[in-house]
Amino acid sequence: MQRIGVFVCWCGSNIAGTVDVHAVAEALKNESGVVFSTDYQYMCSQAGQDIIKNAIAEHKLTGIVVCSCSPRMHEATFRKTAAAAGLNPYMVEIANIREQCSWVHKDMLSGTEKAVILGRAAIAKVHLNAPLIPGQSPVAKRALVIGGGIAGIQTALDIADAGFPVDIVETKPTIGGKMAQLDKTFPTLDCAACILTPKMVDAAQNELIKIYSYSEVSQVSGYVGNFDVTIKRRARFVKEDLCTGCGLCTEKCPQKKVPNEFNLGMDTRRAIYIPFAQAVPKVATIDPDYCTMLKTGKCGICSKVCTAGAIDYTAKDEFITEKYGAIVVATGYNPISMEKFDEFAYSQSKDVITSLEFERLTNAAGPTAGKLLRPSDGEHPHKIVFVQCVGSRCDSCAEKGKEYCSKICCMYTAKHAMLTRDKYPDTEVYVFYIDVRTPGKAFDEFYRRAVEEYGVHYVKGMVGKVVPQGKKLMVQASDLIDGKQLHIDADLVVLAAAIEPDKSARPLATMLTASMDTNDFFTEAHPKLRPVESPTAGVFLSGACQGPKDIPETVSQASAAAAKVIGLLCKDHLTGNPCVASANEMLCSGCSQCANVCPYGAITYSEKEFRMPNRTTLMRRVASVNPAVCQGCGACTVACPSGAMDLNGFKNNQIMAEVDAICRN
Amino acid sequence: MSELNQEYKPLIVAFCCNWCSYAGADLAGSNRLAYPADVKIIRVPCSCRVNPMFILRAFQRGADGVILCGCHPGDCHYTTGNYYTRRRMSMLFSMLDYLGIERERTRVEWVSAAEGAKFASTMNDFAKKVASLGPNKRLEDLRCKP
Amino acid sequence: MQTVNTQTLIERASALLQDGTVSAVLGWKRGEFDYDMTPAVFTTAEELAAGFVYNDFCGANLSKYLLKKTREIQGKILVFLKPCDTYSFNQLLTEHRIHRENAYVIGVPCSGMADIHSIRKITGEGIARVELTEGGLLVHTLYDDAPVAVSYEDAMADRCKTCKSKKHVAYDELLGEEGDVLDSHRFDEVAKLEAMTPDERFAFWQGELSRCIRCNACRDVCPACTCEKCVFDNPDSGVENKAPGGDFEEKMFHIIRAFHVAGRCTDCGECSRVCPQDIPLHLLNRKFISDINKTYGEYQAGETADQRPPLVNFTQNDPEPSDVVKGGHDHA
Amino acid sequence: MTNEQLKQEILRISNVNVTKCMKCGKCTASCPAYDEMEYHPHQFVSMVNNGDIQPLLNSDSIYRCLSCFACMERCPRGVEPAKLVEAVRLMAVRKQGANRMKAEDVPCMLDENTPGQLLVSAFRKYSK
Repeated sequence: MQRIGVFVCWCGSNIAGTVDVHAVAEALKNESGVVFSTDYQYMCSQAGQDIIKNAIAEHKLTGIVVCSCSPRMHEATFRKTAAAAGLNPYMVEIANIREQCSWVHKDMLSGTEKAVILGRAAIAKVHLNAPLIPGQSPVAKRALVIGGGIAGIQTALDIADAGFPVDIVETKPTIGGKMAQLDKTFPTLDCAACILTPKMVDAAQNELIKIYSYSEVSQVSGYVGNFDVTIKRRARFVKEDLCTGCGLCTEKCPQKKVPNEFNLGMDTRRAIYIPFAQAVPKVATIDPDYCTMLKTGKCGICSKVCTAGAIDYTAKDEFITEKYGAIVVATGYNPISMEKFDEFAYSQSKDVITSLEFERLTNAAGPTAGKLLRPSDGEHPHKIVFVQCVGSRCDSCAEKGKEYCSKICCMYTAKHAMLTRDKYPDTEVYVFYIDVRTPGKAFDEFYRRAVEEYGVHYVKGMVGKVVPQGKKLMVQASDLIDGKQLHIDADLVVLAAAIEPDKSARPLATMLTASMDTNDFFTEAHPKLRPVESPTAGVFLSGACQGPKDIPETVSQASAAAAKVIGLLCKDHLTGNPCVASANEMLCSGCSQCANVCPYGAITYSEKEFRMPNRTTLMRRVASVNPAVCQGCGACTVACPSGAMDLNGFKNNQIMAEVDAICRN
Repeated sequence: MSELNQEYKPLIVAFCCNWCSYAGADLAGSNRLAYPADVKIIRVPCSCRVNPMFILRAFQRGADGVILCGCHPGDCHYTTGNYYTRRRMSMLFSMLDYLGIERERTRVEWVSAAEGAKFASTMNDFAKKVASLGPNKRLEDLRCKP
Repeated sequence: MQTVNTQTLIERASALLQDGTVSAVLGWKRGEFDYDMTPAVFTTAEELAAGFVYNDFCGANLSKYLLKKTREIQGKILVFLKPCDTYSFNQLLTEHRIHRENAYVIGVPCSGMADIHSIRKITGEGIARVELTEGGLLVHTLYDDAPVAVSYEDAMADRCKTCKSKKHVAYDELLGEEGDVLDSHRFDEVAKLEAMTPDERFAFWQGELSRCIRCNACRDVCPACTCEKCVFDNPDSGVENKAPGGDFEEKMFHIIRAFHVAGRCTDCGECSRVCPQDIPLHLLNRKFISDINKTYGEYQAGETADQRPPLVNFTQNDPEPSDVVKGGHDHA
Repeated sequence: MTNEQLKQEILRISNVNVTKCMKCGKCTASCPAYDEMEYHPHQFVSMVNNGDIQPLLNSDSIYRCLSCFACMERCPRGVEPAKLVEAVRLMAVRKQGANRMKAEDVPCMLDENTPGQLLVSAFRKYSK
């Protein structure tokens, strides 16, 4: 039997004004188990807390009920008070007689009556409370960043800066991501490579950062503070530690006809290659799909020219396993395929290109060495049409494209248009837009400059179709302001393709038990207040994997995610919330209903041996909850028909007791 | 019964999730938005913690109406809890209706932490509807009455 | 009349016992009466020859017995399953209650099982003996000199009259021809109740459920009710009650039991078959099945062994409870 | 009929959700009969939304539309302007005596190059 103390707070006149607090304290004195009951002006004050502490000592209380304001306000305060007096803090229950009683009821009689009932419910619950001790789990002081674009690099640099080791896993042979492919960045027009490559070098040189390029995450288990991750290092057939990045092999390789993915297939590379001059790690990679030696066993030229002896045709995929305390997802984005948009003739004409391809065409390190030339014939285009919102803002019933706004297209299109006019004033530039969206620092000014200073023709309307005709592209479009249909004989058409999360994100989310929205963007723990955390504890989000973002936003989110990771890794132990689910193995049937509803993957099953009558034993499948992963929602407790799954602090019989107490009148 | 001449007051049990609806109820309090004292709130971590047994138990012990409040779908603190609540309660309430129990005695309402006004108006409306049905006879267990 | 005879089954079972494929056979034997065929375990050919029966009174669904028997008996158990029993078998696999490798399933065709409740409705009480003949059943009662002839059709259990499937969804071997999933009218009775006024419905269920004597037969036979310990038997659960007290106890028990098996119930109808008070308990389960089908899309529990039951699943666009109760039915 | 009634009638006939339109103009950009039409596909959507049905009923645009469905095919929002044009045309020709084409008109249009199918289609479209 519990020895319960009841403390009724006046909250000045906030409660005492509509609730007869003396009467409440008196009435609750008669409840079973209550050995002490009093009221006081301000229970949360130091003096009020002292009353509680003294009563705990004097009356050997095993549980207390505070009738006061909302538990959301002072539950933590009173739990601390109890703990200070040597009582387990989870033996405290609050009856909310302010927000949910005195403040909403004007009548003293009904207010007092209700306060007594709420007090009774809390007493009934405390009777069934048990002391709870939060679990502790150690924190592995190493972070994993999945994706080596600007988001991943920034996150890794910030974490390493705080003194924690970080590993970056990148699927490509080099880090750098999309930003490495860009020419200039809006709205300042500084060159992307000039600001990105120093960061790549910093990451490579930082002793705390390990880069696993040409690698992918193949398995994740564990939970916050204790993730076990298996990383697959794909065979690159070049020993990373020996290769000096001299590039001789890439010049001598006889296989010259490999589409160069870094330039989006607009030129070719060799079968052994370094993606670009500033690649990190600057190490060659052999493409097994094209290498003659790997395919037929005849060639071996690269091995012959390599003075460092770095080539290894027998290399195999390797798997390494590492422990991490925190995981940051930074898998980024890709432009969507233009296949379904036949009307723009993307697959019919080489001169219809996406904006990312346009970036490569204008980049000094690109296929045309920075000269804007038509991909088809290498001629200088004189009339360029930019089409915005290709595949963005589509209705789901249109069955192609995405429903969301891709966010970055308005600004990079303005940039492309402006740079084109700047470099080639003889070129006429049209931009077809639905809306120009420029919410960002100095964004609208930038767009206005494109129109006012550079004379870009912004046309409110959409392109209906593009038809290749001889060397020209006939563009039929509407000008909604002038009420005209335009027919433009363009030399080049640039499509602002919608962006979508990288394809690797979906299987990764499954491995991490991190949730995604219908577009495969990762979901935040809270859209406003916890934007860089995933609902899965210990998994953080950085960059465009969470939603379309430009570079400054990506970098801020990357640093924010890093701050969250640092906050986690600083701790030696994680103190869990003890109000988590637990399975009673004697009752559990192992039916898996509970695991189906657990949003955190906290429930696992194992075969366990049970003693049976007559000295026999029985192997039976039972559930167990990992208290470090469980967040205490209780979904499993209702999915469980036998009641084997119960939630500490909100047990079935506790809630039932509250129901009974409320209905007992 | 001695209190025959007294005005009939229904007993309403409201289960509120800790993160949205309980906070919404607190906000209704902070804004002094009145609703009947017949409404008694039980705090649960998430609407998905509410077992149909609790609801039936409340009716059995004399409650006249039971209402469940949770975060709006998509806003669950635990991301998916209220989606399960929605399915479970859809099925349970439909079953109660099938057994001939007045459907106005049960309700699910999504109330966010910012919707103090919605909380109060929901409770006023629900209390009024339940009061108009009169005491719950079909689900109560007479042995539990004094 | 069943198309496969007892002898065929005995021969096949004896062969499998003989060659060591299985170490025991789960089948039916005669119980107290002609119409009471009861589940039984056989371990030798002799036992089979002496007691094994398969006829029109073998309604019992043997899948649930595997749970206990696979724990007791080493080696594989041969089990004879009728089409509707195989759904329960799959559902038990889904819930990891039995292991596939411990069972050897022989699918037996079923042309619908006779039910003593249906026969009594024709002949009245006092049934002493039932003969199964080619042309129909001959029912001898204590009060009539001559046996009463009842056709197989009329003797059929209600659940078989609205049979949902003649197809076996799980088996190692099949005796006889494979059947099809049928277009049954099993929800007609639910719809009839739904069409009543709330007062009529309440009166109907009050009449039915108040007859409950809480014998727990429905729970014990139900292949979805396989909890190690039922919540109603657990003193710590707060809802323990073994014997009925007031009106409500049975209601609570039956509503919660139906809720616990909602989405998992394969609609095998065993609950109603074994009810000594003849309460149409399957109408509770069918209501859930019908609501689930209408609201969340067609779902047949046990169709395969890897399904996720609808009540532990969701979509973001599920209808609101208020809309479902309002009629739930415009949500196609 | 009031503007609102006309609008509801058009929406009922066409089953088009005009509020989905984001005014991009791709329908009009795709329209091969643009020069022939007084009101263009995007205007049909906007004018129906505003209840401006009368001008559409009185305009020849409803007969100039080729029903090629390019606007429906290209619309990123799935709005289906061609169905609106069709609905307005139906509303116009359903009025008594409002047939666009009479049987007597046909012979004078005949010449050896006109496919018979064209006349049949036109007749079906321009009369009730």
